[in-house]
Amino acid sequence: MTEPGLAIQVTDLHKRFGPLEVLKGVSLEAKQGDVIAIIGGSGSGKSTFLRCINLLELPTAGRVTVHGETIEMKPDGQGGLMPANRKQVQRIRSRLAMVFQSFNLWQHMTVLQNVIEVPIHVLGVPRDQAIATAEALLKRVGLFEKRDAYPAFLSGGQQQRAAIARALAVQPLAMLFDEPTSALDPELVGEVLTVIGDLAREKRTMLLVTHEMKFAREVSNHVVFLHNGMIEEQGPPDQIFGAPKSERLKKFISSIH
Amino acid sequence: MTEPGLAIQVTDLHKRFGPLEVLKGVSLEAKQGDVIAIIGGSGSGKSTFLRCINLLELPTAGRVTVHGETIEMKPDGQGGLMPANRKQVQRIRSRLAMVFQSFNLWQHMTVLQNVIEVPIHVLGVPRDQAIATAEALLKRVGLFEKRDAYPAFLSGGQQQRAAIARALAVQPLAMLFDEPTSALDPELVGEVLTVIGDLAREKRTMLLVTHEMKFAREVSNHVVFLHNGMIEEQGPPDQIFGAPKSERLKKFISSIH
Amino acid sequence: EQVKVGFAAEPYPPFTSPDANGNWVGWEVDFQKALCAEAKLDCVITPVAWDGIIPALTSKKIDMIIGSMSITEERLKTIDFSDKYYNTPTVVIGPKDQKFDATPEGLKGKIIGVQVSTIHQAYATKYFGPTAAEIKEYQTQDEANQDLAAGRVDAVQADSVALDAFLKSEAGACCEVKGTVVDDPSILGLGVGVGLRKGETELKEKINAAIKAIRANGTYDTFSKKYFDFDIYGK
Amino acid sequence: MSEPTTLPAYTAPRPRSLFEPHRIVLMAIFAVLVFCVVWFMRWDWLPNYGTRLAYGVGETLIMLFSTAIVGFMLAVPIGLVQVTGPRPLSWLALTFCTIIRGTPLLLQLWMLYYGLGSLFAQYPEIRQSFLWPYLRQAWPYGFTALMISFAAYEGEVMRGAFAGVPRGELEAAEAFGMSRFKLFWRIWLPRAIHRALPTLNGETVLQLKATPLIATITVVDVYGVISRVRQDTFLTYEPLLLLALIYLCLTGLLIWGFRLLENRIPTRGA
Amino acid sequence: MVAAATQSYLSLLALEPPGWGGVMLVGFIQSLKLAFGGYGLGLLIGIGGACGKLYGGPVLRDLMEVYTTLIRAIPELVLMLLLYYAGTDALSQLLALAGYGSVDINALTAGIFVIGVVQGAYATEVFRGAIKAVPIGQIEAARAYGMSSFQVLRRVTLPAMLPHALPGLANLWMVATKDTALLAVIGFSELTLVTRQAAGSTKAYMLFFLAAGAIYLAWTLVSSLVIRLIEKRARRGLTRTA
Ligand SMILES: Nc1ncnc2c1ncn2[C@@H]1O[C@H](COP(=O)(O)OP(=O)(O)OP(=O)(O)O)[C@@H](O)[C@H]1O
Ligand SMILES: Nc1ncnc2c1ncn2[C@@H]1O[C@H](COP(=O)(O)OP(=O)(O)OP(=O)(O)O)[C@@H](O)[C@H]1O
Ligand SMILES: [Mg+2]
Ligand SMILES: [Mg+2]
Repeated sequence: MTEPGLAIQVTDLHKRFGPLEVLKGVSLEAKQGDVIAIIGGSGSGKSTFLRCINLLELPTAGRVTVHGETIEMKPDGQGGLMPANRKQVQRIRSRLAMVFQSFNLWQHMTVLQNVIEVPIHVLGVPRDQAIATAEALLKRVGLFEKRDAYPAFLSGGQQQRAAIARALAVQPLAMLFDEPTSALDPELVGEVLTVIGDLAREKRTMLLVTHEMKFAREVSNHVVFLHNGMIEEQGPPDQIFGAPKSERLKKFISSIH
Repeated sequence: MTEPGLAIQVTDLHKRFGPLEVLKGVSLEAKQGDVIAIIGGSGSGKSTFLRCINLLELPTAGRVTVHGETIEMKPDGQGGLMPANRKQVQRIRSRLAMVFQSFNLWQHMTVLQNVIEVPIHVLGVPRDQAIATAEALLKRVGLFEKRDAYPAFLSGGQQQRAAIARALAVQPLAMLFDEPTSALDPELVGEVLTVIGDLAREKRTMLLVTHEMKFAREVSNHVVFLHNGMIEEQGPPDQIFGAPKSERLKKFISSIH
Repeated sequence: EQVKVGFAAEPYPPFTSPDANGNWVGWEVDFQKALCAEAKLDCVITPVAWDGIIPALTSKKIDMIIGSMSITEERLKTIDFSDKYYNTPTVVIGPKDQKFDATPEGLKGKIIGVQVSTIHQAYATKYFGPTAAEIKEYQTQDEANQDLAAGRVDAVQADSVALDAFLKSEAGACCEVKGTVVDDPSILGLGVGVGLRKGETELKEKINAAIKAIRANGTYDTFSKKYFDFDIYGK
Repeated sequence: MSEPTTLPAYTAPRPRSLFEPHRIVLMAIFAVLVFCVVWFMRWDWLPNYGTRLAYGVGETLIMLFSTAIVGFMLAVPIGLVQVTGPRPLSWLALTFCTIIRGTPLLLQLWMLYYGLGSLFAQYPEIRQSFLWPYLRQAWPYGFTALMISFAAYEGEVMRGAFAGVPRGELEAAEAFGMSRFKLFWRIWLPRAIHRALPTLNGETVLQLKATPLIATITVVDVYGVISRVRQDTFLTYEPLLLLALIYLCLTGLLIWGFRLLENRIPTRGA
Repeated sequence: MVAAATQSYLSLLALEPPGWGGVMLVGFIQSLKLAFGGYGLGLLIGIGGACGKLYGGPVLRDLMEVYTTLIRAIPELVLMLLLYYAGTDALSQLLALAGYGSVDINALTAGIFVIGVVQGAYATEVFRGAIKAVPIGQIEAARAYGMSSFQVLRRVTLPAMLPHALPGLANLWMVATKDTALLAVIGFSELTLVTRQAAGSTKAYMLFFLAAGAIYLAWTLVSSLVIRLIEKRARRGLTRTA
C-alpha cells in the first residue's frame, strides 16, 4: 500500500443465469482510495456485479484482479468458470469486506462476537488484539454499549452499523456495499450515511451500490451507470449527475428527482 | 316487516374490560332500511359496540332490542350481565349477520358450503333451497365461478364478498359490518364498496363501522361519531361531514382529509 | 480366548434364573462353570433372548448355548450340538380343579401354553394342535406358567424339572402334573446338549471331553445334588 | 425509475427425474441386490405361510385401525378439555398425557397384560363373570394399551389443533347463532382435524410401527407370524426382510391414503 | 397385619439383595448408557446425513433419501432385530476388513449402534429442516469473509441452525429413552427386561412394572426440564420476544 495502486480491477465480466445474461462485459478499475458509486435501474445487474467480485456468484467469463492478484479461474465444464484455487479465493475474500443490504449479521453471536469472528477464525489475529480492535471500531460507529447484544435486539440502523464494523474489522483492501440503506427508514438512512461518509473521507476504497443519488454524488469520486448489464456511462459525479450524455441516463436521473 | 319499525334498538350500553370502561352509555336506534355509519378514532369502541349488539361481547349494562324483541339478560354475579336465555340469543344472532373485518370464512369449507352452512344447520332450510339461494347470492356478488373454491385460494376481495354472501344468506334483519375494507388494497376496496352500496340501495338495515369517510357519506343515511366510548355527535351525513359541531369531530374530520 | 456362553435372559428355575444381586444362579449355571473349568475355557455369561438365541449363535454374538436346549433333528440342520448333558421327561400340567390327562383326547378343547421355539411347541403343535382349542406361544416359560396361574391357559407343556420348580412355588399351588406325554424322540430329541456353531469341531470335542470328565470325576453329581434328588442325566 | 426490463424469466432447474443417469445406475445396483436376495437366500418356506401371513397382516390392520379410531375418539375430548377446561378435567387430561407419553409402550403393555391381567385372575368374582372369556385373552390388553397410547399422543395433537383454530372463525359461527354443540360439530372439530391431518398421518404411521409389540403378549399379528417362521426355519434374515418389506408397503399405503384425505381440502402453500 | 404385608411387599424394591432395587438401578443405568450412546451416535449420523442431503452429490443424496425413508417406515422393533443380527454382523466384518482384526461387538455397543442408526434417520430430517431455516444471507456473509466450507459449517451454519433444531432434537431424546425398552425383546438387560425378570422371579408384577414406570416418568420429566433450560439458552439471540 505504498503508492495508490489498483485495488480492484475487473475486466470484461460476463454473467448469465440460465438463459438470462445479466452482465454483458463490464470492466471497472478502482484505485486505492477510490469511492465508486454504482447506480442503475432495478434488475440492471448491480448486485450481481458486486457479488461477482468476491465470487459469491461465479462469473461466466472475465477476470477479477484484487490488489494485483488475479483470481485464478478454470472452466467448470458447463460453459462457466470456477475458481481454480480455493485457498486463494478465501484469502482474497477475507480482504474484500462486503456489507449486505440485509446486513446478514450472524444471529447466534453478539455484536462483538460478530466483529471478532473473522479476524480470529479466518485471519488468525490473537483474541485480545481482535477484541481491542473491535471495541475501537464499535466505539467509532457508536455501538460500544450494544456490544453484548444479539442482532435481533438491534434496530435496523444499529444492525447496519454493526455490519460495517464487522467489515472494517478485517481491515479490508476494499469494501463492497450493496444498497446499504434501502431497507431502512429515512432516519436510519441518515445514520448509516454518516458512517459511510466518514469512511469516504478516510480514503477507503469503496464500491457502493446505491439508490441514494444525493449521497452518491456527495461521497463518490466516480460514478458508474449500469444498464442492461453494461456500463452505459461513467465519470465523475458532477458530470454524471450534472451533464448526463446518454439518453438512458438522462431518463434515469430525471426519474429519480 | 309491514311498516318500517325499529330493527335495532340499543339503550344505554355500557361495557368495561377490567378497569377500562370502553363504552360509557351508548344508545342507538336503527329503523328498517337505515344505513348507519359508525365512525371514530382507533380505540374509541366501535368494534366493541358492534360486538355487543350480537353479544360476542357481553355488555356490562344496557339493553339491546332486535326487531322488537329485547335480549333477556341477567346479572352474572360479577357486576356484569349474561344472557338469560341461550336459545333466544341464538335465534337473534341468526338474524343479525356480522361481516368481520378479517372475513373469518370457515377454511375447511368451500365458498358454497360457507354460504349454505347457517341456513341449513341453524335455520333449518332444506338443502336444495339453501343451495339455490346461495348460488343466486354468489352470482350477485360475482363469485359464482368460485363457489367450489376454498377460501385460502381466494383474493382478499373475493373472500370479503364471500363473507357478505354468507351474511346475506341468512336473510338478516340487519347486517353488522366491522371495517369491511381496512385490510384490503385500494382496488379491492372499490370492489367491496360496490357490493355494500348495492345493498344500501336495496334498503337493507346496516350498521357499518368504517374508516372510509367518503363512502360513509355516500351510502349512509345516519352517521354516528363515537369518541371515548360515548356518542359525541350524530346526524345525517351531510351535517356530520359538512357542518360538524363538536370540536372533536371537527378535528377528526380534518385529520381524515 | 473368551468364549461367550449364551442362555435365555429369563427366569427358568431351577436351571437359570436371576437373583436379586443381579447374578445368574441355577443348576445350569453351575454346570457351565464346572464345564468351562474342566475344558479350561474362559467363559463369560451372555444372556440373550430365547427366540433369538440361534441367530445370536450363528451371527457370533455368542459362541455356545447352554440353555436347556434339546438336541433335535430340526435344530441340527442349523447348528451343532455336543453330547447331551441332561435329559428329563416332558410333562403337561394343569389346574387342580380340572381333570384331564396328557393325551390328545384329554387336552381336547383346551388352551395349551408352550414356550416358543422349543421342542414342546413342536410337539404340542403336532400332537395336540388338531384337537386343542389353541396352542399359545410364549416368549418365556415363565410367562406361560404365569398365564396358567392366571387362568388364561388351561394347560402348560414343558420340561418336567422346570415345571416341578414352578409347581412347588407359591404361584404354582393352583396346579398339578397331569401326566407325561408319549415320547417322540424325533421331536422331543435326545436330551439337552450344548449348542455350537457348525464346523467348530475342536470346541465340540473339548466340550464333549469335559462333559465326560465331570461326569466321571463326580463334579456333576456334586452340584446336581444341590438341586435334585434324582439323576438328571437321565438314561 | 427505469423502464421495466423485460427479460425471459429465469427457469428453475428441472425437477430431478427418476431417470437421471446416476439413478439408473443406483436402480440397477438395487435390482442386482434384490436379485441376490431372492436368488441366494432361502425362500422355500414362503408358500407354507401364505395364508398365515395374510391372516397376520389382517390382524395388524385390524389392531391399527380399531385402536386408532377408538383412540382418536378419546383424544378429541382429551384435547378439548385442555383448551376449554374445566380446570380439574384439563388437569386430569394433562396428567394422563404426560404419564402415557413419558413411559415406554412396551412397559405399559406388559403392565396391563402380566400385571393387571394376573390381578384379575386373583378375584373369583371376575373369573366367574361373563367378561372372563374376554379378559383371559390377550388381544383386549393389546388393544387397550395401543388405544390408550394413541389417545395420549393424539390428545396432545388435538389440543394444539383446537387451540390453533382461528378465534375469528369460531366467533363467526357464534355470530350466526350456532349453538355450542353445533359450533363444535360443524366448525371447531372439522377445522381442527383438518389442521391436524398431516400430523395425524405421521402419528398413524407411528401407531402402525407400534403394533408389533403386541406380539410379545401372544397376539399373533404379522410380526408374530414372522417370529413363528423364524422359530420354525431358524432363518434369521429372510423372514425379517420380508417383514420389513410388508411394513414398508403398509406404511406407503397409509401415507397414500392420508394424502387422498388431505387433498380433499386443499391448503395453500402446503 | 396388612401394613406388615404391604411392607414386605414394598421391601422387594429395597436396594439391598433380598430386594431387587439394586438390580433395577443397574438396568436403569444400562438404559441410560444406551439412550445417551444411541442419541449421540444419532446426532453424528444426523449432522452427516443432513450435510449429505443438502450439499452432497446426487448419488449421496439419493442414498441418504433411501436410508431415511426406509428407517422411518419400518417398525423400530423390526429394525432392531435386523440391525442387531445383520447390522452388527456387517459392522464387525467391515471392521475386520479394515484391519482391526475380529472385533468383538458387545451387547451394549450393538444396542447403541442399533438405536443410533434409527435415531440418525430422524435426526437427519431434523437437522436438514433446521439448516434450511438458516437465512442464506448468514452463510453468504461467512463465505464473503473468506471462511472455508468447513469453517462456514462449523462456525455459522451449525450454531445458527441449533435453535431451529432443538424442539425436534428434544423430541428425539424422548424417543431414544423409550426406544431403549425395545431392546428388552432382544434380551438386552436394560430397565424393562430387568423389570420383567424381577417381576417374574417374585411374581410381584404390578409392583415392579409400576416402579419401572415411575423411573421412566421421572427420567422424562427431568429431561424435559433440562431441555427447557437448554432451549431458553439457545434461543437467546433468536427473537426479541423470547
Ligand atoms: N440467482 C439468480 N438466478 C437467476 N436469476 C437471477 C439470480 N440473481 C439475480 N438474477 C437476475 O439477474 C438480474 C439482475 O439482478 P441484480 O440483483 O443484479 O439486479 P440489481 O441491479 O441489483 O437490482 P436491484 O436494484 O433491484 O437490487 C435480475 O433480472 C434478476 O432476476
Ligand atoms: N377483549 C378485550 N380485553 C381488553 N380490552 C379490550 C378488549 N377488546 C377491546 N379492548 C379495548 O377496548 C378499546 C376499544 O376497542 P375497539 O376494538 O372497540 O376499538 P375500535 O374503535 O374498534 O378501534 P379500531 O378502529 O382501532 O378498530 C381499546 O382500548 C381496546 O384496547
Ligand atoms: Mg440489488
Ligand atoms: Mg375495530
